[in-house]
Amino acid sequence: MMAEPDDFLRAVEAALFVAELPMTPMELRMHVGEGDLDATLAMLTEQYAGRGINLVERGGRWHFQTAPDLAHILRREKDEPRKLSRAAMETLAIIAYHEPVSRAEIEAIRGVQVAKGTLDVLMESGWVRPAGRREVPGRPLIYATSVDFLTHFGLASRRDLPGMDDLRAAGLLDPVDLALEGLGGQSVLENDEEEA
Amino acid sequence: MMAEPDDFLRAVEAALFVAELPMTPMELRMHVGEGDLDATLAMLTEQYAGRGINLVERGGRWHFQTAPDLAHILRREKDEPRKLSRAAMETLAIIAYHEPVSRAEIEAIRGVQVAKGTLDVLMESGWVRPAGRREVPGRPLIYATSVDFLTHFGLASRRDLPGMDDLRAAGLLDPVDLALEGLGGQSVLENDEEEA
Amino acid sequence: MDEDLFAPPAIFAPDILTVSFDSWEGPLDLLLTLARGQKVDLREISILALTEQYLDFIEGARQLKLELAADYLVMAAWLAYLKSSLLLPRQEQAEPSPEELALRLQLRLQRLHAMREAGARLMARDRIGRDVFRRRKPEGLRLVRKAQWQASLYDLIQAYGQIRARTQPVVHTIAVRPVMTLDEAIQRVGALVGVAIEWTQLEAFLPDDLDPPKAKSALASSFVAALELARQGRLEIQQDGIFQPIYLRASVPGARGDLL
Repeated sequence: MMAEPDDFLRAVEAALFVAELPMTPMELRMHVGEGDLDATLAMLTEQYAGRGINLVERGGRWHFQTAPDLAHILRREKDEPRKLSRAAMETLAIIAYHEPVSRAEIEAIRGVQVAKGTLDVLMESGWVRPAGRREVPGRPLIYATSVDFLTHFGLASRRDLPGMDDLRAAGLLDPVDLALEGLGGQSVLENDEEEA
Repeated sequence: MMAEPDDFLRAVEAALFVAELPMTPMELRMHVGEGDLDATLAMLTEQYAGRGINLVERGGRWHFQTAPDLAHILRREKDEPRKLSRAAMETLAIIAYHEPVSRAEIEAIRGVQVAKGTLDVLMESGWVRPAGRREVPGRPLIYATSVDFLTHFGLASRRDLPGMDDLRAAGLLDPVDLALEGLGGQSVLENDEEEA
Repeated sequence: MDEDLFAPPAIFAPDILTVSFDSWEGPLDLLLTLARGQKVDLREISILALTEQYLDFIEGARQLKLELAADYLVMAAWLAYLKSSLLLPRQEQAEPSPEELALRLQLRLQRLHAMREAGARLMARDRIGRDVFRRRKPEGLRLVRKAQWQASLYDLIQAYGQIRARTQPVVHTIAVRPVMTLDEAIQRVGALVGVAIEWTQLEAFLPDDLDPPKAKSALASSFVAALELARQGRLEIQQDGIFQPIYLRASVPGARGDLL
């Protein structure tokens, strides 16, 4: 490794190594004291890049984890995370890409009711959390993803959600009504006529 | 860190990182497969020397651990203001008014047993100190207050503690029958005389 | 494994309708599966063709007497209406236009499809515990809280007061109440009435400067003493009416009874 890591870097490295949970810079600072934490975290990230262990940031919290390509040698049978149902996966994706979102809004996209257990499973996993109420009649609960969601799926932030920019640019995250306005009532019959 | 760690080294590094217990080379090999394990362990040891995390061998088993000089950051002390429990407060009061007293004597005055933890807390607070043993059968430890006690409570000496008359005037003896005044005042007085 | 999750069920062609409708999560899901069967971008999808496919599919299911949930039939009815509207000459179309309804359906299918793909991509990421691992037994950072005990002098003396209040044996002392005994009163009234020739009010026989409680007791005792002395013939009592002042005087020998 590089010569002579300074004591502050060594302290940050050790603290992250023993930490039970990913740590915010503020939590880290409670243990390691004064120093240029941002620069140190950046330096550690760089030093560990390409190694068997990597330092990563997820939702503002930092942790060491093994490199993804080594999964096959490290995975144990009991490690397999619980498989989500298709409904749960879709619901999770809708919450993540649209958050905060109400149950009715999820149902509008999926075309079916959200089964009782689906949101429960997602909340129990710690990936989804209630995020207040929407100030519309009925004040429905709205849901959002958690920091644990980002950590679990390896996302530094919601901006890193796969395809987020493309989906937004294509208007696919807008409600149908809004998209319809944008299209100005353009006909789809053209397609059918062409085909006929 | 050093450029381009090879995949075998990365695998050993990651396997040791996630391991629940220190690993023998044989256990390691079950995960990482073929390769020059001895040389790799030696290289990792060298790469991590001087960092916040070190690779160490103990009795033929390998594991990562934080550098010994960083132990202090893993266990950080934080002062936390706490209120004394009622039992501790009462015990402290009895020691202050009657010192030196044995635990049995405190119990006789309180009319309730004194848990061992209560005296421990008072000693930890620095307000109470052991003051030798009483020369009676069993030679019980006796307790007295400390200089810290006087400092903390803003007393020049124990004589500044309000006497029974003061307590009564302040309503602190309610709802005791007035007939008690003689008894209470007397016992405090005896003590004060002893001390003098 | 995750990649296959959103592939259409292999049995969507109407001629091999051995399908259970449990395979779909409602009509929109079925429509999306059929739409993807068109193998074109969803933006290019022919809603008319899709409608035909769906209606054929439902018809096939009904011929096989498969149990169909109501919402599949509602969708079928709606699509049948949409189809006929789309085929009508344009001027006869109602509001909202069938084109708009078709476009809405297309947009919904696009959105559902986008979220389905997003979900699959999310699941395929390097996930903790499956693809990347944290330490299984981290030692943990400990924050040892050192108690900074707090207590005020008031707390201390209050505690002591409470102990004394709680633990001292309770002794009941009956206070000596300030009274004038009957014997005292007889002596006093007897002595004083000897010099009283004229009628004198009972209160005059009481000592001065008594506390109110003792004064009451003295009055009562003196009255009873007066009765006793009258019985002995040593004094006379006179009262003009109920609650009127009571007068005493030494008895005049021989005159006894004249005044009563």
